[in-house]
Amino acid sequence: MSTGKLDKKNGEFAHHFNDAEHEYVSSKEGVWIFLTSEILMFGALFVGYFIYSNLYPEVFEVGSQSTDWRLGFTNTIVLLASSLTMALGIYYCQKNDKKKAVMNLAATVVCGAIFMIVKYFEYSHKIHEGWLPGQWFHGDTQGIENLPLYFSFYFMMTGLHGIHVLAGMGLVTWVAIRANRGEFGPHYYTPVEGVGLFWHLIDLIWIFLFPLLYLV
Amino acid sequence: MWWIPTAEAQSFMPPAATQIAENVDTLYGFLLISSLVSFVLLMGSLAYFVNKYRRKTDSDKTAYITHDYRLEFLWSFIPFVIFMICFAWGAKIYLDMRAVPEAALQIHVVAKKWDWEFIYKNGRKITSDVDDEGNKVPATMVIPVNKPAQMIMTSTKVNPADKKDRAVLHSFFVPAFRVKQDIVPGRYTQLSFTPTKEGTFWIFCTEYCGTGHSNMMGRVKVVSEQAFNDWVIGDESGGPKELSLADKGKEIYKTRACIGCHSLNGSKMTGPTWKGLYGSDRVFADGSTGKADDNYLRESVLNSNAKIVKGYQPNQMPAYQGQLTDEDVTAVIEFIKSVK
Amino acid sequence: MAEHHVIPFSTYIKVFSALIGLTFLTVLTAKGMDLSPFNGAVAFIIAACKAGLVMAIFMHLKYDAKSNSMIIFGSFGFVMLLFIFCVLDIYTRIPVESTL
Amino acid sequence: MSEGKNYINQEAGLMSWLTSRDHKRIGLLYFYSIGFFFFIGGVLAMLIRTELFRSGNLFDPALYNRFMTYHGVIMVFFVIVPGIPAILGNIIMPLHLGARDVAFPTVNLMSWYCYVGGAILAFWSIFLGGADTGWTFYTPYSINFSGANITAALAAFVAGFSSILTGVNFVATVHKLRCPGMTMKRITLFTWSLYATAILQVLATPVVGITVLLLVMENIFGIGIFDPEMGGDPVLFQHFFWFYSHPAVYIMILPAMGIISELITTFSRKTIFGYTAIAYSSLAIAGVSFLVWGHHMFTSSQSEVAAVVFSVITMLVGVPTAIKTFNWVATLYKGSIQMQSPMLYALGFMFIFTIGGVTGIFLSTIATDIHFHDTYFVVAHFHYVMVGGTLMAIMGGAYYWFPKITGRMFSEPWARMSWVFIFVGFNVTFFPQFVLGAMGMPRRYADYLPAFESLNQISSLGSYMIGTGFLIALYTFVQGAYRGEEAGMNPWGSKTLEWTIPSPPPHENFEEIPTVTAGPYEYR
Repeated sequence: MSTGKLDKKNGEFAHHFNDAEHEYVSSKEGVWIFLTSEILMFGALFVGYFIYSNLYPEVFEVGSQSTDWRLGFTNTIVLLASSLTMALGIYYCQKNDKKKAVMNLAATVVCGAIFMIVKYFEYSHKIHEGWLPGQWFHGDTQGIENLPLYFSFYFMMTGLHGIHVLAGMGLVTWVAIRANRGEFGPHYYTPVEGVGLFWHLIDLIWIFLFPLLYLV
Repeated sequence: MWWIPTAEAQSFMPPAATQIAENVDTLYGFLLISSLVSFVLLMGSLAYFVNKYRRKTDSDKTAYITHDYRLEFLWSFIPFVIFMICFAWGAKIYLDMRAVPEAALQIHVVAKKWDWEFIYKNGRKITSDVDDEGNKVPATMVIPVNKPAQMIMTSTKVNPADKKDRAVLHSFFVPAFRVKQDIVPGRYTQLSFTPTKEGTFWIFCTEYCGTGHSNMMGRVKVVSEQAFNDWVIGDESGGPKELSLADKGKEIYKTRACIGCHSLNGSKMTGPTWKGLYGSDRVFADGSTGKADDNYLRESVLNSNAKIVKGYQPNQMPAYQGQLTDEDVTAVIEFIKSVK
Repeated sequence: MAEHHVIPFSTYIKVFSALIGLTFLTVLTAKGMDLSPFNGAVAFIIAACKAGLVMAIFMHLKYDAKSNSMIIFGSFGFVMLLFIFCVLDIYTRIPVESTL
Repeated sequence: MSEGKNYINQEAGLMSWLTSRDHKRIGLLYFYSIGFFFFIGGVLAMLIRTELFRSGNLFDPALYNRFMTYHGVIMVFFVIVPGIPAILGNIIMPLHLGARDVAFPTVNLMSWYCYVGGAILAFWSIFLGGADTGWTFYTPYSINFSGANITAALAAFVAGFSSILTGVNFVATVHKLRCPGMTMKRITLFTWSLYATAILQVLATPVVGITVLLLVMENIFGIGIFDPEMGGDPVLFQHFFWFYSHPAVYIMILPAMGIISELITTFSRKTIFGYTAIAYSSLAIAGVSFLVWGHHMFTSSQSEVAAVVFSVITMLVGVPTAIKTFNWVATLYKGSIQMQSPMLYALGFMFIFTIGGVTGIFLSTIATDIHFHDTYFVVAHFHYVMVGGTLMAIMGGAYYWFPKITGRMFSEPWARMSWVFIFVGFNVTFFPQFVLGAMGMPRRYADYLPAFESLNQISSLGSYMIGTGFLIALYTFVQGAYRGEEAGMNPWGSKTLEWTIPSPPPHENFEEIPTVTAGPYEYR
């Protein structure tokens, strides 16, 4: 068993691959396959959302009025921007521009943080109003039966998404640190690419969550 | 053993007591024979090959046969056709089974942890009963023979105000009728059948519903139309009676689901038996002891989790706080006193 | 490692602008116009367009091995299956009412 | 690579095992942990049968329900689902592909730690009083705000991650790590079946993940998505649950079918009949299995239309399954059959699985299923498929690859004895349950009518027989691993790649990556 770290930047690769390109392609495919299971996990929640919003249209209509679309809109822009910086982070790795790559990755983390801060204000407002999921709901039901269901979905979907954002921030920080150490270059940026895919998926999910929870 | 007199489920398939059940049995017979034939064919050829082509020397050469598309097509296509026949046949019977007959006798089935309750349109309510020895007699629904009956079923919990308790899934299963339907809290499901034989048949709960699941049995008594009419009239002529306090307690025992968990004959169920309970010494789960006096019984009825008898699970019994009036509780305690 | 296709900087910026534009569009259609009963559908289609852009460019699917596109679209297919069969049940149920 | 070094003695010390990224070592780690759980699940099974020996209650029904629940949870989530892929798949599949390891060795190790994490949660839930929901966690019964339900559901969630990670790993490995010349038409049928399984694991497991997560939230916050009191639909829970749990049945049985293909060819020394058909039928089963989950819900109050649709699609799954069985039998034709113990297991599998398969048709035909649903008929059916099928295959595979994994040979007479006990015991245990089910005895009953007693007693006796059989098998393994004769490179005369390297294999598997020029079963 080989001890010591492989110098992957200069073309070394793990013993069970044929060459570095082989490792890159395989790793990327692995990430994609993992993303499919993420999609199915969120997919089930979306399916639940669609079914219940059809069963109880007024619940979701009144419920979505509790969200402030301007905050959601801000967050959408922030996440889109973070996706851009993430993509640029990879771009600068490919261009072997360490400084700009690190800067872009750091910007991604900052955008993630802004997203979470906005989320924090949204959550605290809802908690303050008593708009909590299910049994904990103690706000005004406005005479609508099962109104808490909307908030169950709201908190489950944004909560799970938020956890992914936090995890993504951690991962991006990790690759940013590694990038700062100069571990990546045009010939080796697999972790940045993989983390990037994960981050874009988070963006992707938000793209669907935004209209569903804030606009419809 | 309270069930022996009516243990109907003795043969390989229970007696078929509806036309649908007979149709199901015909299909079942077809499936049984065709699967037996294919099983014997397959295992027969397997045994034959294993026996005939046993390795003789260590350098045996074998035939190099990679595939035969005609053969493979055949043994994909023939099962496919058989499966489709099974499907169509089964679906046909199923749709007949689910069709609601005209002018069916509607009976409301209320399932709760862990007992059945049958309510007729005239308001007559049937619950479990106890016989003279204190043994439980399962709730017995009476229906006329050769007349369609429709069950309209739902599940409830004893105390709607109890936030922790839930009305759960149950399933209404009469083996003799070959019908089964889950009972879902929060809505109604339906099931219908037209019995063609008189007799008493078991109702089982077949959706797992907790500790008392296996005790949740009921019965269907199919009687002649004349007998059914007499039974209905017999009830209506009875009129309201003035009940003693202990008798009122017994009514509560039967109708408020106490009977699902507390026996009167000393046998252990989900909850402790009521036989000889009053005045007995109790040992609780936390090791403390006490006497089963009026105050203890009152507390246990209203808030069962306050003191759990050793050997029993907490959180099994709904709190009857707000469910029973003070007089009701007194009646229950009087009834417990009477069970010696 | 062999050189990979590097998507030019300008493309990233163009795609980003398009995404922002579509975000404005979705807010505009939902809040500014009354398209009901198509509100949901319009919002969903716009979201799908945005998702397509992100996947094709930001996630490099356009220039990547076809197998990766298949993997990801396959997963959408399976979400659809879950949806279709659940809906098949829920919208063909015949409600039963109490007659007491 | 120095002489005499293999993956077992490459490095010493507990830490070298716990941090190993060698697929063979991880496979063994899984073997020990899954074996441990299998023991617990088996003891629970015998406790269940002991309770059911007599009509009346030996154990408290509340305790019985916990036995029943943990038997299900442990056997499904911690034994049979990970069983073949994580033990034999891990050890053998890279060898079959001519690879040095799986695609992501670190992820592989992570998946084992996820498994251990799930296992710890499962134990923790026992100490919190134990869940009594049944392994299906049906709402609303499972909503009672107890810590045991929360941890038991979380255990399934975490173990699910282990399954997903294994799946991701295997799909990527099959796609990317085939040795030169190893086209998709030349990989072994075991690998094909693992590939189909891995796809199922990746696509189905996340749905049950989110479902049990919602259940956890239901128990903590009462979010009401599956709670009728808050407007939720408990039947939707069943849809979500079975969207995973039906494919999960194929996660259990597909790799077993793969093992059987290997055993049949090796021990009849003959090329497989209909390689393409068997390989594609694995994929067909995997695909169709996503469309049939509603047959678990024929009586659940789902609509009649849905029931009919699910029934017809269920029938379609029968076809590829039948194809496989016929092809195996056809492979025996004009072979040179050697009745070694792995082959006995393979033939036992065919016997039991065929019974399991044909009774499956009884259950996919709606009218008869209405009667059999949730009775012992169903219990017997899925034990015939999952235990008789998967466990027989695991045992057959374990004996078959035992010399490769340990480098030593087990004792054949003892192995045969274990087969007799397991095979006979199995049929004695579960065949009477078909009759019980037809008579109408519902499942998950702690107590039953006296009319059912005699058959239940036969069944209980059989379960002790199975237990004895597994103890004998355990003895055979231990005895073989320490005292067995040196097995040599290829004791069975098999043609697949793992038999071209020393036993036990070296850490790197292949001195030099092989180049393949023909299919895996070239017995000419």
